[in-house]
Amino acid sequence: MSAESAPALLSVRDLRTWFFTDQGVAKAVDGVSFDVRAGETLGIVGESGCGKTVTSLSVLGLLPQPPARVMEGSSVRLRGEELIGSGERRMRALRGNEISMIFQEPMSSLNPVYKIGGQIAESLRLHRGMDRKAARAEAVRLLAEVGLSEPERRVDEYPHQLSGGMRQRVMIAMALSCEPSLLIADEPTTALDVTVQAQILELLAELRGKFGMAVLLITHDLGVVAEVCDRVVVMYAGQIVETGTVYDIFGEPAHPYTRGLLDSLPSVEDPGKRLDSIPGTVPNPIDWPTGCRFRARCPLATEGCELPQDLVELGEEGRTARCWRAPSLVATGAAT
Amino acid sequence: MRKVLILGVASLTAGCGGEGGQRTASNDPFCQAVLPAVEAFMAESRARNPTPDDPRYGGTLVIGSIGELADGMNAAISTDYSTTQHQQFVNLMTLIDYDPEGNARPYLAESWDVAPDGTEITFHLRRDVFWHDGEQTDAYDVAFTYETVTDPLTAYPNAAFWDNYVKGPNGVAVVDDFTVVIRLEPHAEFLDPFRSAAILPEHLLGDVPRDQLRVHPYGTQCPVGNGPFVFAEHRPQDRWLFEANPAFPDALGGRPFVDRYVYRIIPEQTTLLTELLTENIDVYISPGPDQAQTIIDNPNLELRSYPFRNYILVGWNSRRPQLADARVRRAITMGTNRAEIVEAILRGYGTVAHTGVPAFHFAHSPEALPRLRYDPERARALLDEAGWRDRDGDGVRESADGTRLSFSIKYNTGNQQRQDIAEIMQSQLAAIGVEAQPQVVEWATLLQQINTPELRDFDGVIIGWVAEFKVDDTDLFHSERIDQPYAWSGTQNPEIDRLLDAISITVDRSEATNLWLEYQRVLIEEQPYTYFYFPDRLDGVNRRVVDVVMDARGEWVNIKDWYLDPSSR
Amino acid sequence: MIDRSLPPLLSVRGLEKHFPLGQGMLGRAVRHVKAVDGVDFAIWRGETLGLVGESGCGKSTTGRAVLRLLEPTAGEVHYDGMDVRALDRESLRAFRRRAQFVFQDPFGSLNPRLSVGAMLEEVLEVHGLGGANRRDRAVELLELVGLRPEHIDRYPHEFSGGQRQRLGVARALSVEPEFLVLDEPVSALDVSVQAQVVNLLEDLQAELGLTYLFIAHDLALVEHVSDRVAVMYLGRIVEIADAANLYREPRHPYTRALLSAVPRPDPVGREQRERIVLQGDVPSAVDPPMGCPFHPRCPHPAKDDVCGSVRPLLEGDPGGHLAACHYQPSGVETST
Amino acid sequence: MTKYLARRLLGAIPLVIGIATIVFFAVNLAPGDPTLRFLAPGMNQEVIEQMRANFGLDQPMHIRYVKWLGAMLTGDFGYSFSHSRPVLAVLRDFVPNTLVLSAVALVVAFVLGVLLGTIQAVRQYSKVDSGLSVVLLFFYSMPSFWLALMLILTLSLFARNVWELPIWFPASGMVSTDYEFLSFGAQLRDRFMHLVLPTLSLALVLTAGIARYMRGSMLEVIRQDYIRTAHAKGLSERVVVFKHALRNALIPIITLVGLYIPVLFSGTVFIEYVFAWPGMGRTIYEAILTRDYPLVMAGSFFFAAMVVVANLIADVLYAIVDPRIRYE
Amino acid sequence: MSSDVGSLVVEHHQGTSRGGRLLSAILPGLPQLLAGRWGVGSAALLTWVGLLWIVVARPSRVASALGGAWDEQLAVGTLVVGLSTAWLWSWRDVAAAHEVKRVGVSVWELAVRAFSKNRTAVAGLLVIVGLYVIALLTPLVAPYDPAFQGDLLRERYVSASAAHPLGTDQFARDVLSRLLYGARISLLIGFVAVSISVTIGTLLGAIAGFLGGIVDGVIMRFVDMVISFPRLVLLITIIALFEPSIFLITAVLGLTLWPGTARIVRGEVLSLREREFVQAATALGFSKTRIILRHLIPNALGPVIVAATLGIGNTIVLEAGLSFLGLGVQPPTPSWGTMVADGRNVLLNAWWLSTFPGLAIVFTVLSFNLVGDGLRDALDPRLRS
Repeated sequence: MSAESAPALLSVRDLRTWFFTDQGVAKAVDGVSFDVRAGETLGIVGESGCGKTVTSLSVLGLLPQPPARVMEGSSVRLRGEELIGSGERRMRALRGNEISMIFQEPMSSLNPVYKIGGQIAESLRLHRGMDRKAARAEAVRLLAEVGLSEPERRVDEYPHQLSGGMRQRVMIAMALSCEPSLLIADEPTTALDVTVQAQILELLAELRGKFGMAVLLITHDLGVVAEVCDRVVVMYAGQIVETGTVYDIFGEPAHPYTRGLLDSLPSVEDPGKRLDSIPGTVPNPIDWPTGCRFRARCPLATEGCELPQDLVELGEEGRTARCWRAPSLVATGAAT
Repeated sequence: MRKVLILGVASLTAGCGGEGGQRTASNDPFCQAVLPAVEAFMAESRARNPTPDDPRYGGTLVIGSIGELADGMNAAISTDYSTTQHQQFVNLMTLIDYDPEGNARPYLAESWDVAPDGTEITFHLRRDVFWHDGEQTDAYDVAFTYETVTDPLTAYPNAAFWDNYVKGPNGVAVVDDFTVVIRLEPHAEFLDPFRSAAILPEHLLGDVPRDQLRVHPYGTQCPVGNGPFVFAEHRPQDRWLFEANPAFPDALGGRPFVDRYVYRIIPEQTTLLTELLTENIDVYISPGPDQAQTIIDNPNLELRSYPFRNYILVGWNSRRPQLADARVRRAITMGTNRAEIVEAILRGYGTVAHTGVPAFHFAHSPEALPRLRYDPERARALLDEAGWRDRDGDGVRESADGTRLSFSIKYNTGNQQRQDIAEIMQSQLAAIGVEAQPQVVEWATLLQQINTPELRDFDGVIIGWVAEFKVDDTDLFHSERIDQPYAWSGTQNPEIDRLLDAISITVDRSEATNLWLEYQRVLIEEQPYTYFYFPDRLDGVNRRVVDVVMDARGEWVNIKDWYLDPSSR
Repeated sequence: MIDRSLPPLLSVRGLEKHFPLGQGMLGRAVRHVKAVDGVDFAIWRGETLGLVGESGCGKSTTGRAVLRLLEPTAGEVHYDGMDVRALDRESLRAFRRRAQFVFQDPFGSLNPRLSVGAMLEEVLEVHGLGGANRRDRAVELLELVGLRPEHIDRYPHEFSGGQRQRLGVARALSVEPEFLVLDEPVSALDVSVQAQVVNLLEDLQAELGLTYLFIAHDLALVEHVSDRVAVMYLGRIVEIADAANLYREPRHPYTRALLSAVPRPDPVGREQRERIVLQGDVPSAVDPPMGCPFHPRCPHPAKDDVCGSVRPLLEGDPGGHLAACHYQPSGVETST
Repeated sequence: MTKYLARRLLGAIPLVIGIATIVFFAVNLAPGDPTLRFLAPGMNQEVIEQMRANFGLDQPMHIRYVKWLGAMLTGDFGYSFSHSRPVLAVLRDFVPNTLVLSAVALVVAFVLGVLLGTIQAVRQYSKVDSGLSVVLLFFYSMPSFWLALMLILTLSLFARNVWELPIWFPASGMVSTDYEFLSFGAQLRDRFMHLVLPTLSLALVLTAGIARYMRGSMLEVIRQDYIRTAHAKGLSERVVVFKHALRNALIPIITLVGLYIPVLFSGTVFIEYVFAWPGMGRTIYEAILTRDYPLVMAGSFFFAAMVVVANLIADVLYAIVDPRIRYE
Repeated sequence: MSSDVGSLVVEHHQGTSRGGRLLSAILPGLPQLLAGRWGVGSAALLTWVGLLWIVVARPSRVASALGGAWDEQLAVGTLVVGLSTAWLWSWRDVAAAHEVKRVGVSVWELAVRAFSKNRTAVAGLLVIVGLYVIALLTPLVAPYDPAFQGDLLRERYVSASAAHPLGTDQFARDVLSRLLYGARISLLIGFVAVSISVTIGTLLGAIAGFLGGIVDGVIMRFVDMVISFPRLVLLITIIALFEPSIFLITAVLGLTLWPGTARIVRGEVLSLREREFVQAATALGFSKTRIILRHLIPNALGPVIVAATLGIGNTIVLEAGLSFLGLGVQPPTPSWGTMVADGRNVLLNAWWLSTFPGLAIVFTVLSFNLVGDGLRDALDPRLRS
């Protein structure tokens, strides 16, 4: 893949999205930077509460403000155009058109009181200016495209008449209706059974090839990341802790957190082997620890970790880790 | 969907009641048969008697009142005051009526003769009175009405009017089409029933079984009268609409001045007052004394006040040991400042009562009677004398055997003035060592408690009477009636019995006056009731209504002579 | 260790649980959801039986029906020689001291109004356990599941998901049972926390000699914790075997598809990986297909009319690898 | 659907009979009877007995109950004592008036409530939100007769006599006395003017409740995933709120139709009384006071039946708004 | 978002010195006010100053009340308790300001915190508490005996003056005093009626919801019946036909209100029954009674409390409505409803008679509704943002 040389489609710099609540300020996303290049699949992976979903919603400006606020200095550029502060009208023109999104819960992401055809057509009429008839025909075509049988009939059905997998296909059809250049998929398969997950992942891969769009995949499932992503961003406590290609991350994890995650999974080779868990719990976003935020749970923590950590470049371009010991960890190839 | 809903409502709104206009066709077969005849006769009469060219003719008069004309124009079943007024003066006619001094004068009956022995009255009817459907009003109608109201099957509530009359087939005889004879035992005020009971059309109601009269559509759906106003429409709980009767005899004044007369039912007094003030109604029947000032203050309105026929009293149950002694009852009366109460509660619109003989009555002469004026000192002395003293120092007197001079005063729910009286009495009687506890009871329950002879579950009760022109206390105080509903007080006084008997048969007024005075003296001594006051009747009237006469006879006495100031129409 | 020569601790035969659906004219149910539709299995003392399947296959209902949290519609449940379905109120209470349940949802399974201490002490009080020092016993239980004594006065909402799941375990253990039904005990938890709880469960099993029925949809996890594994599909067990056998040589086409659909956290060679993607969705349990319930989606090349008409029995080697398929790969003897 | 509705109607019969039975015994066990209304001096016991017989009250209560129930089931509600007419005729006079009043009030209350509730939800915790809350609650907290009197004094009396405004509303009745002589347009206007104060008094009280539910419902809906989906499509706030959120938020509100009908009917007792509106609420109140048993019972029956019908309407609306619901 | 929020909330009080204690000893609440805690501060200060004023301004009344009727003694008791509570609370609050307690925070406490952020609701609560306190203190506070009639000829319908701050009525009685005594009746009726209905409704609703089946069917059909009938008509029917005593009115109001509560509780219980902690209780062998009383009802109580708060307001309004129809509390006992209803005929010339009790009703009911709304928001996490 020639991903490296292509200019960034989406460029996020120092994104900070904070929530101002009664209890205090939750710094859900606290200085996140990454690029999505045209045509690639970038995975953002992390546990719940790490800020991955807030990141994706911030890109589209979909967070309710207040309590959320995208802090000054944050920057989100689409093909060089700054989106933060570009105004609601401009964002509306982009949403569902240039950038579209699918969500975790296919059960609840479709409006239960409208027919699915109408819901797909809505985007087409808004962004493509199609009339009712043309939009409907296009909706039928899109439903066929995402592999729904009998699209002519399905188009007049309500969401509750479809299974979870079918609904996620409808969501995908809706997201693709205006042929976006970027698709943000927020845990698109988490709520689905494995066999259906396999179907959806296959469909996404197929459509991505066909439409040539970039995909920003947000998930907590390391297996899914390993299956479909080109590059990976690992998040922890509102920050990126590691970036790299999917092979780097899984083959040679540089950050102790990434390693811990991988070690928590039951081993395929030795199913009976005792799991290595990460002790403790994710800290509270209102009160992140100072210094390395993973320090309290890190088996390798020593003196020096109480200092704030920056992302450290590790060799190739785009390979970074937020750990001052990462270079030496990678160098020794210490995979515990 | 939403559009349909709103349209549906709109059409409902527009649809109902849209019938408007003329006599509402009730779908009852009786009404279906009768109303076209009325329509035809009225059209014919209008053509025959065109409205005179006089600016006083025309316009719609609106009267507002809190109550429905209960039971409508069927004179044989109703007792309601406003209703009977409409029967007497609006839609129907009585044989005679009273002049302002209370003397009988001809109305439907042109003249009458009384047999020398006082056992027969012969009425000669007018020959120019027609029922509104064109039938002439004749002696058969009178006979029918008399038979109906005296028939027990009818259960006419005022059947007692006819106590001294002969009932059954011998009671009445039709001499010719316009002459009818009524037989009776000689007694005082024997003409009064013919003033109060309106004549009903025999040709329409003659076939109706008497016990079914109450549910007959005649009363509220299509009354056919012979009076100055023709029934046009009745919307229950909303309004009655009457129109001027073009066929009303010229000798009696001809057709009324107003074209239409609307009686509106508005149960809430504040609303009524607002409607009077905003000139949506012309007359507000009987506003409360507290509303009087507002009416006086409005230059367009006039407050009419005049002595009336009702009085308020506190009846004492002399069967109770605390109240058995007349001295105690007199003391209670003297311990109550009735003059102050009249001033305070009625704002001066009323007079203190000493007996139940009202101002319009020929025997009314309070100055000739001893009066129990407010005098707490004498009241205390009287109680002491009767053996009621405060023996334990709690402020309430006891008898020698320890009975406390404590009793309840009951009154019915929803009556502000009675509630006021009870509360003031409680406060004033406490000052003479008498404990009176106001107790409010729902109206029907209260009536049951006091009227049921076996029960008589009360000590004192505040109640009001509307007296007829013929005043008769027999039911209240005669010891023969002790087992009848109205013997509340349980009075058994041979002197009273004797006087009541004498009064009831004394026809001569000057002779009767003496008996009345004697009776009242005994009554004041006995004090079965503490008579409170005769409230004045109040009415709010818009000044655009001219020539209004209102007095003890009622509001509607000369409604046919009212006219609306032409400039206001 | 596990001694299969003894009679099993729990044996289940022909278990059915049907839920009424809607109401007919006279208030009688016309149709039923056949959530569990004839399930047989046995668990021996000290072992862990894993029960896997996709959502709606009836695995949770099975777990509940076994402990009579739901009254079974039909079938037999024998626990240590007792007929569980015949227990009266008193003996049922006694049974519940021996067999306990751990729930999936760490948020819904704890009474939000009771503090941890109150919750545990109540159980002890009801069963007359812990003597005068119930609070001490409660503290002990907390320590047993890896929580600290000072947690005793806290309320459920003050705990993280993993901690709450520990509380659920502590509550189940408070009556000192010998058998636990674990219903998706870790599926709501993050990966790293999952590993903690799984380790705890394994430690407790070793320490207290517990027997587990482990219900989950995560195949890798089930492989990790189970001695034997049963796979359910549409209210029936389609395959049951030793964990190692089942994962190495799945015999039922559904098991095979399921295993191949699991994304693996290893990107190396992902393009070459062969994956069986099933078509369509799981049919409705109201009206399950005739014959083999899996036949409408079955990719087996030999699928034929028999599959659509004859219900295959659970059969296989006497050694314990049983599958309900007319076309099992190795020539196996038919066991009645 | 039809079958479902038929079943619901059948199921409602015991409910309606039950209510009428409770009322029957409450009314009949109470002291006093309808003849007491005819208090007149000298009215003796015989007249009262005859009157009772004329009313059909001379039989023991249980026999009257059985007779009444039997007659009612055949559609015969008997004669009203106080109106001296068949009860059905009385109902025919009053029921439409009450229905007009309550239907208009219901529509006004719902339109206002839904609108204001939506505004409050969309602007949660803003000044508009809390301001509307307090204002609506203010009306909600008023005894309705008091509100009615205040409206009469301000919008009728003071508006005409004191402030001399060009528009003031009549304080009572359904139409003016000269209604028959008005043109059709003027008649419509006249009816409208007479409707304003009564419906406002009835509706303002309900509006607060509806707005409150609507706010809650809307708040829940706008947190739903499909609202986020709608935003993600690039739809404007207005479209998202009024197309995607409103219809979903209305679903739970529909239940209120059924719940508010009894409340509304309770309100009509006061409102019809104050505004002299010839309707059922006032009639049944007066019937209770005069112990007009047949009318009280029939009125209760009517109220109960209307509630049943309203609930059925709510069910039908439910099915229309929410495609997930199919009655079988 | 945060899994551990509850335990992190820590009381941040301004640490105070000896000066604070001294201040608190003289004027409880002032130190808190100075620290910017206007709510608790003003409440304590108002209580202190207000109650002290009674003692200073009406020493003889207080003294005679000590040996007076039970309601007078209750008033003195309230006075003493109120004074000491305000003083002690402030003292301890100041003294304990620097201590930070760190124990579990229950869901109730969380709700209290959420509630206390809602200013209008807190204001409503203060009004209600104030009303109940005043109602208890009435014998000490009211300028006149509510039944005392002045000079009927000169002091009737007197508008506001120094002697009668809210004027007099048709018997020259003091409207303010009657308003104060009326508060007792109205608040009592509301409170007792709602207590009756909440108790019955909660129990029956919980039983119906948890047991289901025939029990549920019977209870809920009855509930349907009562709920689908206009309540007022039922009330009128019963009250009009029997004697309208306070007891009857309260009982009938209470006995017709419970079906709503029962329905709410049943709904809650039905959803709670599916919650796993209830299944866990079954799995642990708990008896049905225990599950209902200890696990279901406490969790279903949130909406019940809301309904009860709103119900008190409703009941007060309804009692006023009954008074309007002449079926409310009967004179001379003053209830607000009776006062409004009685005064309405003189609205045009003695507006104060009906207006002040009317406003009292509106503001009281408004307060109850604000509190109810606040509680709803505080107890229902779905409505929080």
